[in-house]
Amino acid sequence: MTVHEKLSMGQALNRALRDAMAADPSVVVFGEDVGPLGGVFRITDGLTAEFGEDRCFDTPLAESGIVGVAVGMAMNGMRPVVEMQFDAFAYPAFEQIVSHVAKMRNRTRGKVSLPMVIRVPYAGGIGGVEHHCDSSEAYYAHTPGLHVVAPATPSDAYDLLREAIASPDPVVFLEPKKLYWSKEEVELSGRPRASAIGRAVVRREGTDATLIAYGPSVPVALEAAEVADREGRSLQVVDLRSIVPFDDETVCAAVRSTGRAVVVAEASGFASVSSEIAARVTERCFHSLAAPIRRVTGYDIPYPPPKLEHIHLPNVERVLEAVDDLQWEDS
Amino acid sequence: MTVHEKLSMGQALNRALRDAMAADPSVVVFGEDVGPLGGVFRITDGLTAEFGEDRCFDTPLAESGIVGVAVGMAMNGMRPVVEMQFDAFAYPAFEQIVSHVAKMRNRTRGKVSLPMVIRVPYAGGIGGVEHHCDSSEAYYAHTPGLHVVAPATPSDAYDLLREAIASPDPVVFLEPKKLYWSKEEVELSGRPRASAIGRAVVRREGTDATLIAYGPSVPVALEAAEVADREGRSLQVVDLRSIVPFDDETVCAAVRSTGRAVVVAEASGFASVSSEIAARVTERCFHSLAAPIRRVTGYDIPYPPPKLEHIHLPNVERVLEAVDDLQWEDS
Amino acid sequence: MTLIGVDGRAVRDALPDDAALMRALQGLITARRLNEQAYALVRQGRLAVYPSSHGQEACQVAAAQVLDDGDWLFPTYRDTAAIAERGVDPVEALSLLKGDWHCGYDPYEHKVAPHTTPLATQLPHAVGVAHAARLKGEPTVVMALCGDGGTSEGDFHEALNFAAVLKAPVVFFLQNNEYAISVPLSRQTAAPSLAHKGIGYGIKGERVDGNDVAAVLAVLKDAVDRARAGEGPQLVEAHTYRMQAHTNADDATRYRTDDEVAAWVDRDPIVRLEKHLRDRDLLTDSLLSEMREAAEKKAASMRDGINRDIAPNPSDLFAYVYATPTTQLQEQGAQA
Amino acid sequence: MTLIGVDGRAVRDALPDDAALMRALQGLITARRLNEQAYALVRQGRLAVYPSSHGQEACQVAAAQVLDDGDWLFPTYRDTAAIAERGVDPVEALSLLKGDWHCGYDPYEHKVAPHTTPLATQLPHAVGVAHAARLKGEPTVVMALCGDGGTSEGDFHEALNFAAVLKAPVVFFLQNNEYAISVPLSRQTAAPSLAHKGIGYGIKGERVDGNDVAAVLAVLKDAVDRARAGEGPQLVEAHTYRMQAHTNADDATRYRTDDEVAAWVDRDPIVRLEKHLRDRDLLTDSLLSEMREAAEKKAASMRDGINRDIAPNPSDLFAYVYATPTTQLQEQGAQA
Ligand SMILES: Cc1ncc(C[n+]2csc(CCOP(=O)(O)OP(=O)(O)O)c2C)c(N)n1
Ligand SMILES: Cc1ncc(C[n+]2csc(CCOP(=O)(O)OP(=O)(O)O)c2C)c(N)n1
Ligand SMILES: [Mg+2]
Ligand SMILES: [Mg+2]
Repeated sequence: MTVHEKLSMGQALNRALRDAMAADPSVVVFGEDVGPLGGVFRITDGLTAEFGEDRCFDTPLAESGIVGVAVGMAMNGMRPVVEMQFDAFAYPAFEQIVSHVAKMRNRTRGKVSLPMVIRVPYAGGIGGVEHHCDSSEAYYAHTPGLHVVAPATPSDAYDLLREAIASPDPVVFLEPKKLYWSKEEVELSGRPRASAIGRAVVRREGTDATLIAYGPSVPVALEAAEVADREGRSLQVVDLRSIVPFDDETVCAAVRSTGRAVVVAEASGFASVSSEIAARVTERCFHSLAAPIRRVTGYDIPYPPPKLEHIHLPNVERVLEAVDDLQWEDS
Repeated sequence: MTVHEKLSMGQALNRALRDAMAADPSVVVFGEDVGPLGGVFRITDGLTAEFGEDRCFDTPLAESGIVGVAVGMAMNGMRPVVEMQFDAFAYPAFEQIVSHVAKMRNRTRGKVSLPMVIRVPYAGGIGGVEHHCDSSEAYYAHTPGLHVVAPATPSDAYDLLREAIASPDPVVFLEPKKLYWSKEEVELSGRPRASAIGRAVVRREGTDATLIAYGPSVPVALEAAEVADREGRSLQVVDLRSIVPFDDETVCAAVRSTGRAVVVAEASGFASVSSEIAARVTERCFHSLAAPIRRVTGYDIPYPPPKLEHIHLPNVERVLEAVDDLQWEDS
Repeated sequence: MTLIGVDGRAVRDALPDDAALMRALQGLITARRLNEQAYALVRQGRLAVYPSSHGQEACQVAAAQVLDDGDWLFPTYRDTAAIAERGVDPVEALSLLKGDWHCGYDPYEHKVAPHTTPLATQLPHAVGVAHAARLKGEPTVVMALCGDGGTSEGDFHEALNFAAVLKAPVVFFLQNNEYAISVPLSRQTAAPSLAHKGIGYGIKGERVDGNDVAAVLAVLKDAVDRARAGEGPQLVEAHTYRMQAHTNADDATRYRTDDEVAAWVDRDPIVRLEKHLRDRDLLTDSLLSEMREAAEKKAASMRDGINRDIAPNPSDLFAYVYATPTTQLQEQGAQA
Repeated sequence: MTLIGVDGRAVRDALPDDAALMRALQGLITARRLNEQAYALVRQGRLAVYPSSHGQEACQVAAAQVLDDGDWLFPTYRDTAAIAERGVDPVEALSLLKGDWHCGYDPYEHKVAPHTTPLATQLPHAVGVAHAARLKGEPTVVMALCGDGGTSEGDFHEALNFAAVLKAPVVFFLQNNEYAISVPLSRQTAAPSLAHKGIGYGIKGERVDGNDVAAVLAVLKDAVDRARAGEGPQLVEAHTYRMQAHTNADDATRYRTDDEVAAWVDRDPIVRLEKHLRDRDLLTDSLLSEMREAAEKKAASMRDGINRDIAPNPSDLFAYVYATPTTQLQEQGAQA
């Protein structure tokens, strides 16, 4: 039975975990403070009460251990969903993620698969202190063997998380912290829906230029398009949703339709996912491009302290400036 | 007194360490097996004997500890040069590198600087088993606050390492394993020479297209240029030497001079340094480009087992195919 | 170990001398006042967040007071009171939590490392500072703070092991306040105590009543002395309790009862020491109000400093990433 | 603990039964033969590298023989002999070291995890497998192997702590062979023994003579039984010695003397057990040659298998990165 409910992204994620746990007894949730507390962002709220301590439990404070134990549990028939409390606190687990989570299937020629999800509350915009606002997607996206996704809406959060949990591949699930409280009407069928992993979506049609964004930058891109519209410029917005696998088809079709593109992402630009988008779209669409693809990203600096984060984060103004820069006179 | 000596890259690195230790008593070398054994690649050969156990010592087997202790020693007046035994074995130190090594200066507004070098024997082509051949430069290059360099010749190895040790900033020093045994006449003045960090160099002049490479891919690019030359095509080769800081000036001037470019790098291509090069050069040189910048990189797969690595690694054939692809008919 | 019981009576000899106890009381009163002031500033929206050491002041004060000038302190996010006791201006110490800059003080001025947030990562740094000092022949001891939760991290293990092998003069001081956010110690470890964690490294471990400042001072002093004498690293576990929520953003009622918290009110470190000093006629009403005034003055200056609210300089974002900004950062800074 | 001395005499009661000892001898002889054969294959250029367990065969054999079919073994790069003793075809087990593929066997077939190279990283996996089994109500015990050097890694710490808190049925079996490549144990830890490392987690630690297969069998069997009975994780340190260089690529003369190595020849695990069984008239020349023949047959089959040298399939590189290759990988695979 399908119901519609107005949910925040955080609530949608919580609902996805509950529905997945109810549907499949092999789904287990663990990490730091995910039990009685329900996680510092309450994404796991109520799960221990509903499913018991064996299904949702607090662990010792050690991220490499959390991910490593999840690897073992996945090897032995479980579907672990683990939480890293904040982006930068996943770094202690980096070796486990890169050397094992990403490689186990390949290492064993498919004999051992690791159906596990690493949830990472990520990126900035919430006034968090140092180490609480890193955009770490490039580290994961550069590592073959991981799926890397980032929802931008409550509906996608629900669908992507259900799909990630059901996936035979490990998924790094990036939850834009600043969107946890954003609300939307969500359709809940209790079942995983059509695949969103690997599929970008055009969030807004437009003809003059294409904005390519994901996760926390999607609302920024949409707002920029809104403002541009008022100024008489029609911007298309593509939401990647899935960084790996990357949806070349949708993205390239969009860019070819406008001939101009700006990538918007919070992470520092150097050697990043936004570099990749610019490079691969240019490779594929060079002769359709009237101008080079511009990137509006975080600067190549450590994430700023709360009082200065607004300077670092892509905003409407910077996006529109980049759009202006797309050498209109050339076309 | 300046002398010239024919040295392998490994010997040049060893010489750089010795000269730096002799010149500055605050330089200390430590890591796994760097003492009496001289390191598994013998880069630290003889240092304990020459400078004593306080200056070059073996540590417990723990990379996060090694880097973390180096941070503390650098805070307290030393210039630590630590060795990670192989690329993938630096991952346990990832949190220390990203959250501290890269951020300490910024965190303290310049009060605390970390003059330290993290040496990483890196990349493939030596028939190493799993975890011994990772090209991990993207992880470091994406992290603001680190300098990331990779020599391609014994002379550069000597100069870059001397400069890295003398630098007030932390340097991730990537040593292409397969070039350890490559030899060259090296000029040894005993003093650090003119700056190579931040400066790319044109290794070969050419007019038809520019190959951009660094570290282990430089010889591949040079060989490709040699072969192309015989086939009547003139290829220019740029050796970055320094990934961060990036030398936009030299690279862009080179690409503008030919109007075509291919980036060659061993690392998997997705969200990599090669993505960055393609993206940033396109942004800066779009109207000088006759074709999109092509990338010849490792595939988006875990590093292959020894018997299959030749398939993964960029080679002359793949480079020349990419050059052929640069749509000559369009120009 | 306990030296002064909850009733204020000395349970053993070998108390720190009277001056040390009076100094400790001043420290406790100031630390408590700073904790309260910081909490108030959070409520007023002047600080983004504050992890309070309310209840743990005996540990905070003792950790700072046992050190010589040449020693180093390595604090966590919860140890602002210890940082202040060491001499750092509280306004500078609160920069991180106010959101102005990551570290607001010069770590070299008072030999206090930046507040560290990624758990246990400061411990190898502490070992490095200590080892460098030893190589240079300096008599430095490093006091490295860590919580009960932090002991589970790999860096805790690596740091203790390095320290033991290098015989580095570090005192690892664990404030076991029974919780890591919501996770109780029983889910953190199955060890008989955190002090037992030294054994696997060949490090001597001690337990101490963390709400008895006399005992904490004595045990830490002894540990510092031994480290300085070349006996290698020391491990001290203080059993204490976090009286407030993890931070203002936390809801402690989700994982502990009011009764549990109430039981610790009786063990308050300040009440205990006050009683003791009054019983021994060392503390008078007028001395106490002098102490409170001194604390009040510090709190007021902190409040004023925080309220002054000078906007941080955006160009700082680009100035300190490297010793010399790259051309790229110069461009980006100009654009921002 | 030692059960059979270097002279072959039983120093205590409670030996494993005769059949177990005979089975162990067969295991030792086979393991030694495989080690020798692999080394020869390296010299012939048929294997890229081989980290030999020559001298450590008692540990290798016992670790496999104490397990039930439903149990799991988590080996390191040095534990090929244990993997083979568990039933994996040595040719498949050597895939990694030959360079054909990372893991050449199906880990589920004999419940043997892939050889792990990044030190100590297999230990949390072992805990996870054990914990999952416990949740499913299965009586699985996991035998997790680790070297002396590996104990210094953060993952060792995190794994032991998780296991203790979760009461996971894991036996952490440390082969202390005195070196981590060139680094001697004294530079690895200042602990009285590696078995002491259990204390900080609330885990029982045992030491055993690693060249006495009877003792290793007894101690590991006991540990496995206790883990299976719900007593939580166990830690066993076997003191042994790596008779050959770290791998063929290593030059052990740089860090240890011939005399040191020679002293261990007398403690050879095979000689000792042979003596013992002969003294007790359990072993005859003909039984011994049967055993050697069986080992020879295995070695020959391994040699043949390795020499057969079927080229690995390049398309495998793209087929297993994900359950379904991405379109990008399909393109790349087509191009390669
Ligand atoms: C590596 C890392 N993981 C997770 C966190 C998030 N976190 C902040 S404080 C905390 C609990 C720490 O508990 P404890 O060490 O006992 O110190 P306390 O807060 O009680 O002083 C957690 C999980 C972190 N800061 N660093
Ligand atoms: C994380 C990591 N760091 C470094 C290495 C390189 N390395 C391989 S074996 C080895 C020594 C291991 O010693 P030990 O644990 O005692 O095992 P042994 O080789 O003696 O069996 C080292 C340093 C590695 N494999 N993994
Ligand atoms: Mg605590
Ligand atoms: Mg060893």
